[in-house]
Amino acid sequence: MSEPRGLLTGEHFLMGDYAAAEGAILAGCRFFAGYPITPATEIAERMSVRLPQVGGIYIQMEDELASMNAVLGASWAGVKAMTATSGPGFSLMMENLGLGIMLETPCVLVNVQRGGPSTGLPTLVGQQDMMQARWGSHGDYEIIALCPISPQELFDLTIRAFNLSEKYRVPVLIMTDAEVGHMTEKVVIPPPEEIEIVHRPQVRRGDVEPDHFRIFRNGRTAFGNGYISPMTAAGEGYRIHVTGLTHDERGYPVMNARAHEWNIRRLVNKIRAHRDEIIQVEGKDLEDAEVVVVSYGISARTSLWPIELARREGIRVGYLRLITAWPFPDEQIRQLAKRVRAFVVPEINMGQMIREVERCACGHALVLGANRAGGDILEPEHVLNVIRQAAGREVQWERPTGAAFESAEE
Amino acid sequence: MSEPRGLLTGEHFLMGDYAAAEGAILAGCRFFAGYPITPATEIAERMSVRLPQVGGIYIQMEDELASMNAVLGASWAGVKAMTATSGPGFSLMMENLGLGIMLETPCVLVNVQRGGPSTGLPTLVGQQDMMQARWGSHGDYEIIALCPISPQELFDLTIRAFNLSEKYRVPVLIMTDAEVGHMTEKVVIPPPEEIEIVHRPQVRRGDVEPDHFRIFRNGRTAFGNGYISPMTAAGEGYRIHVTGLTHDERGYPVMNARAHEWNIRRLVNKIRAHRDEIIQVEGKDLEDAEVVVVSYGISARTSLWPIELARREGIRVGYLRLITAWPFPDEQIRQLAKRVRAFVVPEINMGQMIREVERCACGHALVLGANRAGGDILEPEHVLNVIRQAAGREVQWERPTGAAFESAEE
Amino acid sequence: MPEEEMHRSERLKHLGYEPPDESDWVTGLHPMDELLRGERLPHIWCQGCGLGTALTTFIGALQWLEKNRGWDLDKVAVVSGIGCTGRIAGYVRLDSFHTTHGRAIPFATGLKLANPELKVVVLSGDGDIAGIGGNHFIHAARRNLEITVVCVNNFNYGMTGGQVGPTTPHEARAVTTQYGNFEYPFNLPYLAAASGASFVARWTVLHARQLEWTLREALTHPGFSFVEVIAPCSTAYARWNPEGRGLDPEGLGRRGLEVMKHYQRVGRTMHGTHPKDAEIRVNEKGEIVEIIEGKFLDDPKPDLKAAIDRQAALAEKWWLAEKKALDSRPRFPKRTDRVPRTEVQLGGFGGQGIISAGRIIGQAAAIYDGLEACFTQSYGPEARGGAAGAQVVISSDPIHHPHLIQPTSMIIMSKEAYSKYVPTLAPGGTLLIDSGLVKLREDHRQDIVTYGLPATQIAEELGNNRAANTVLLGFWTAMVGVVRREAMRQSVTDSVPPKTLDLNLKAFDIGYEEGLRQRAGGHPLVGEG
Amino acid sequence: MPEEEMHRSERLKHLGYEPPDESDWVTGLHPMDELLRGERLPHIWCQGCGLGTALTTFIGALQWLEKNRGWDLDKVAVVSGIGCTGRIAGYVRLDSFHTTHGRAIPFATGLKLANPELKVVVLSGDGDIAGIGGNHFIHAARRNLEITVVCVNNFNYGMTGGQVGPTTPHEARAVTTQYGNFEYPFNLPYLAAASGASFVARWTVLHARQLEWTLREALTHPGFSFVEVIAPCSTAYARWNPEGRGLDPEGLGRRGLEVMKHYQRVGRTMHGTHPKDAEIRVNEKGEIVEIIEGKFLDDPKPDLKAAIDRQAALAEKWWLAEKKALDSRPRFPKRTDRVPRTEVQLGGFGGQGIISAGRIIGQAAAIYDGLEACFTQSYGPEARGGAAGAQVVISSDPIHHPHLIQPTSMIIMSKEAYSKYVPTLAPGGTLLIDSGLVKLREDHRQDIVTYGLPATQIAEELGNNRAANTVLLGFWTAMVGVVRREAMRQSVTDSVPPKTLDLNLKAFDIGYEEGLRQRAGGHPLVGEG
Repeated sequence: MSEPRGLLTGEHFLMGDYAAAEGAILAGCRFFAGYPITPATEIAERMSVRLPQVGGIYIQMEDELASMNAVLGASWAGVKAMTATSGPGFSLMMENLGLGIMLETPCVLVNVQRGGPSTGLPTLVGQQDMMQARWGSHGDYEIIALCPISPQELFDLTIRAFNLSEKYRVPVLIMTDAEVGHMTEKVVIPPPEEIEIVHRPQVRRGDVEPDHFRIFRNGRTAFGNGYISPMTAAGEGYRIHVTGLTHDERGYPVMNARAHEWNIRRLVNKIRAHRDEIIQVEGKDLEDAEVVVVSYGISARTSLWPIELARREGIRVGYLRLITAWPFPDEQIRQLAKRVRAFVVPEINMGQMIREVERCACGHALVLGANRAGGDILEPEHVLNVIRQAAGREVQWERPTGAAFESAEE
Repeated sequence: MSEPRGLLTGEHFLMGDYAAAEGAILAGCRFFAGYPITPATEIAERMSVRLPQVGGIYIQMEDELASMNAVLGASWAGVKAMTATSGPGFSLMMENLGLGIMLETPCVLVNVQRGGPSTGLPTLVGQQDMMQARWGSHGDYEIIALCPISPQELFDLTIRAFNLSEKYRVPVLIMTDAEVGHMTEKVVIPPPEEIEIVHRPQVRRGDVEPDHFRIFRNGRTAFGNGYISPMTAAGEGYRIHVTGLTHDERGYPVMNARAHEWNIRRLVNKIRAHRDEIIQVEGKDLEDAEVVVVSYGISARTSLWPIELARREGIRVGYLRLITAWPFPDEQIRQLAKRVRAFVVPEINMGQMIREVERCACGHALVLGANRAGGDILEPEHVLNVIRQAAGREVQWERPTGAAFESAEE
Repeated sequence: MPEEEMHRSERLKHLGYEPPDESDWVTGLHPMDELLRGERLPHIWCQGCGLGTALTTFIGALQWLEKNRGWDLDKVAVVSGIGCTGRIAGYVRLDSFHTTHGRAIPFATGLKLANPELKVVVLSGDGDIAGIGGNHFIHAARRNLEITVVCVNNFNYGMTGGQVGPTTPHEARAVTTQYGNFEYPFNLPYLAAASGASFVARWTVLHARQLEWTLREALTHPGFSFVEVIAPCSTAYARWNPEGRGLDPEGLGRRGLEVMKHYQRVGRTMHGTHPKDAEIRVNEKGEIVEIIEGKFLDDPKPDLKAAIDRQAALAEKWWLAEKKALDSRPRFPKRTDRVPRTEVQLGGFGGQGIISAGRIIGQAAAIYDGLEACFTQSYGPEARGGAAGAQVVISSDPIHHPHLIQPTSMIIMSKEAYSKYVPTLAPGGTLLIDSGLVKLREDHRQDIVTYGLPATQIAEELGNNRAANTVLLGFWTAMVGVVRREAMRQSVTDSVPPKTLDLNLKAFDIGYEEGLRQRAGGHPLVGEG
Repeated sequence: MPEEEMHRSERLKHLGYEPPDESDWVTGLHPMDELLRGERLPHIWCQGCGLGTALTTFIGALQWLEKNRGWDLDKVAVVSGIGCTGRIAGYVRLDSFHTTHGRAIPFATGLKLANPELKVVVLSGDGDIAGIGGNHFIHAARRNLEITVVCVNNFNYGMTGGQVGPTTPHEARAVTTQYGNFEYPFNLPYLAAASGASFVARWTVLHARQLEWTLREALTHPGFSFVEVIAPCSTAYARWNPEGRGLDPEGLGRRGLEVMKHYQRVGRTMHGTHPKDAEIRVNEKGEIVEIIEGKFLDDPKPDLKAAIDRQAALAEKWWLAEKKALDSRPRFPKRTDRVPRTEVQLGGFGGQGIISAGRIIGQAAAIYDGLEACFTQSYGPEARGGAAGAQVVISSDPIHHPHLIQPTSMIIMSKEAYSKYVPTLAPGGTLLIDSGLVKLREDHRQDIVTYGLPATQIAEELGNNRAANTVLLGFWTAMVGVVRREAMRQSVTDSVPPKTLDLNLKAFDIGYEEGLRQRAGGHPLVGEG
């Protein structure tokens, strides 16, 4: 059943974090730099055992700043690379996520979200870093973020994350959570030949006259297309230079507004121009829906039950799951908003992605959140009652406010 | 003209960064921890000379992580404290900005924005960290961010930032930029008796029976009110405990969803419940406006000229300046949206605060951005033409795209 | 006092090292065009800055290695951080990476580990490497990965205008310490050595030739090598301090030269001095009065990558064992019956194998019975050895809600778990207890069916009390009937250490038979059987 | 080999220190209720963990200091980071701060500097202090601020389940180094000493009494003190490694005890050993075979706060000088004329005082002429000594747009600035050049008015060529007439070093008179006068 190169083809009962590690290995990841943090540590642990089995390198760095940079370094050596963390480490990675974006470096970063801010609830679930995923590093950029709902999807989307990352030369985020990361379910690992694996367009020694090579380029070239430039690796003889400073096609620093416009528009447009290829949503029963539940990750999964209950009550409920949270599917929401009565957005946070739904709904549809601050998944009754409210039905349940809590000892 | 305690009462021709330092000193700041970074370094330089003159402490830390933490430590010693940085350092401060929020620690953080992402354009202007200011640290929270348009306002708003910070027990951000920070203009420093200075509600030795004291509390108490608890300092005899973990009223860790709900709702509601007190906007000619320019910081200032030009063309243009970018003035925009044709949002970024305007406009008014990636302020013609477009007039100017730029050497 | 040259390694001769003639110092060599990005020149450095010399000695060392040691310079990568020195990456015609402030070393670590063929050199300044990047510096030295770190120390943050830095002498002036530096500086060679660096040296740029020789050595050192290069900052640092103060403030070149003369006066070469004694001494005004220079440490020890490579064989062995186990897994005929959502709670204390038992149920259902199964653990603030809980949801349909709503069966192995979980069991549900460990309360629920067996005692009798959970798994399998016996047995087989397999299967079977017996007998401890 | 006790300081006796009797070791003292948060107990630590001892020795030391040295424990603050040790902050009844991972030390730095009355102690683990927090650790040691850092080293990241850490021995096992640790560990006392710590010690928790004595010393040490405490991690580290492997995996207490016995076998007290030799030696399996313990360094040097306090007098002197200058500023009668938006460009190279001249114009307009004035500088990628540019906008109305749109006058002092800026001058605008430095091009613009004077030469003749900018300021004042002469003279007075004031005023007046003359004469170099 297993595969000679160290791949675990077959069916396995795997923890979500482990599934992410196996997805990475199948996607060709051969470098992992990490730092212990609950609830993402199991990804590192799995990688520390598995990577040496497939000829890869696991290194535990001194902190998350270093992990993120080691991943960028490994990627510039031509090796697919990943790191994994949770909230506090995610914040520490923000500075150098920006470097990865500026150097257009393929790599994958998994955030197994827990309750925040600060140290918060290390072992318990949250979906509170969704806006940070989009806006957490200084400066302007676009990012890709994927939201799995199960260990199987953590496996599948980790492969997709590497593929998108390699294709668009951009760090890709997997925004999972403590619930999915620590859950164990069946994961089917297909034979490698059945999986599409994308490798970055890579210029190798001798491919191009070194003087003619440009590490950043706008427009179609023999190796890249659109806004995405072909890449090369250290040691291939191109004597490249790259910098976190605003730069030109050769990667040389150019300190003016014109160069900045060129840089930033390219970084932004290479994602925006390929929205249709990148954005992935799962829709169900949208045709005749009066209310659409828009959600992602564990909250999308748990909303399926209240949706079922609401349908039994005769409410026509549709389901739109954001597999990619970023880029946000503006157009899909805009179109739906014109024909539905309301959106319900369940999230384990105080209302993050709901702001995007509000923005895109343009006032055409009511937008209601089903929120809790974190520490546990949403209760079905809670979501059901917001659906009822959205449909104009009577609400039969009091939403939690936390106001009653005064002290742990009371 | 000057003041005996080391205050510079009077009129001065001051660089914006220096004005921030003087504002801090007048507000009672007696601790600054920083790290060199263009274009914020001058704040540190000024503080390093001035603080020892007023009995304060300047310390240059090993990095921005340390600066942010030293500021929190100083604040818990009962001293008003500040740091200042720019994009890359701001990213590094995000982890411990979260700690400051969780421990409800008064302090002020100045971000003199430059072009990003990554190292970007160290010496040149950007307004690209506006969304990061709101969402840059992991977990859920609310924040206060102020946007000055001149050295005088950097002075004034630094004082206001300290006041808000002390009142609401929350880190307050000053989101200025390289243009305002490095500009030199007249700054009037009033005599201290003319300035309102707020000190945190502070429980001192003997005020309360230590066993009855609660460092975090919901609801009205003798020292705080609403969601804001009175504070104390180390050494006052209360033997307090505070933690970045989810906690109870005494500050003790409590690892469950109920405690998290209580914590996060308090952190969020203490700002949301006081929106009207905190939010500050400057409105002009809004009554009969067909188009309203919504902007902040240097872009608000520079938009006054194109607004004047547009009025000369007969367009009725109003002006709404966000002095507080966060909390965002949802209600003001919602009300305006119902009666204006369009909003124009000039920003030196690829469109950040415009998303909030879009969200609040609810489809009632057209929302158009005037954007450039950074490195220079917006050209008056650019903004003028977007105003024309918003008013349904003919546009006479081509907006820059950066697409033409291929290489610095071409 | 250690003698000069006392610590020289044998590689010196191999590297073409000749004893330096102190009278023959040069401040810079010719630019070497093929290793410079001509299109980027002129550089941004001030007149009188020491960085030109640092750059040319580095290039000289590389060219020497290319010519005399056959190095392929396509395989040399330079990584730098932010600051004046950091700009070197933009001038050398090598693969070069200008990263973020302080982060050159971890970037270099990733580059080198991912492609050990590369020779990776970090070139950066004192603020970058020892200030913001200090943690990466000490950890890289500790790991002893074969990279070379060259730190050009000009005693301040030059690019931002001359702020105090981690190497600014005590009492020296900088723009942020105009009253005098109240901090003490690092001695970088000492710090590097204490962190684990196996090659440590220092030169001022005055000794360009010796610096180049040392760089040749450092670059070929099999481990982490560190070279501190002391260089004048003619614009910022020299402006404030005795070495350059009072000179024509516009004559930057002149100031730089004066600082070089100062180096000539205060420099003292002492090869082999322990780094702790390799001081930069200052007087009470912060003026440098002695700089110890030389190669202080050259002590090869196995580099990180060599240590990593040693693991390959063990990893291969583990993989083969894993593969063999996987390949030997049987397949079972498909189930055709439909299983409704079934929730199982397991509870006990750490070490009883509660988590493991939950996982075994889930794996049996998911892998061998073709059902959906979702297994989760309870985490709490408890330390290890405290309470342990496991939950399994089993169903033929997709499991939307992964948590238990109301469990229908339960395996309980401790008093605490009994108190915590039993109230949540569905009316009519099945409670299985280790009757040797758990006593029923007087007001025990009558609306559930309770069975017990002394699992721990049975396991002890079999020879290992850790098999108690397996006894209860067998008991549960027979009693609840959701997962097939052969699926459970196989899942147990997959999960226990091979040498305890027979014992565990026996334990399972005993539990199973006991389950069948009690169920058939219909005599629960409490409730209707 | 240094002799035991050789390095003991005189404070030993004062602190009630008695030579330890090795046979009389204890693993823990009684809990001291008044210093524990009873409501928070039981603690979260595992059986067999060394943290209980670390906590009680710390409390013991504090109680001794309270009783014997009159310490007010209200003034003791504990700061910790994240991890098992980090939880100590939650158990001590002192002001206690449980911060973020690795950041306890900078938090403590802020606390102590802002209130020097406090005694601030950092208690945290090896991963927290030497892993993620390593940079803060070495910098705090370097600064020698009087805080005490106690690092409980259990050789791994315990709270997250036993990952490899910065102190894990080479070849030891951890959950992320199951094939053996390929990294080398830090020797923390050596690292602390190399960074600048003035008090360095290490004890295992086996030597609880010695540890308590050492903590008394560390807490009263006038500077940065560091104590490493070696403690068993019975759950995670001991599980994988020879010290605890093979023991009943559930007998955590037993495992902890075995590790303590191991400490007894391998511990070796060597006071005064240089930290570089204070090794923790391991064999090829990663098993610890020797732990050097004792107080290694106790070498008081002035603490950071003392150094800061020395500055107060100098700061006061500077402030008084500043105040005097400010108080002596004259007030000028209000202007009543209206000035339209006026844009001035200044250009030259670094060192000519271009920036300073621009600032002087702005200050004159804003402070002494009551106008709005906005002054900005041009930054570019140039190094110092390169191009310099300054812009001033002056107006009676608010200045919305701070950049120049089209300057109406210009002061140009270099060829490069001439080429760069002159094309942007408004038609009819006034160009003033240093005619000794700038030659007009053959195709010089005819639509502007160009005046020149050899300012640098004039300044040289006055005795200081740096006053050339002042000459041109006088020239511009007369020529352009936007800012009043007395306002400019006062602004010059405010801006130049007092000893060059007379010279600068003279330079200004020469320029001014020359401006009046040339303007009256109506003989520009080029254009219509």
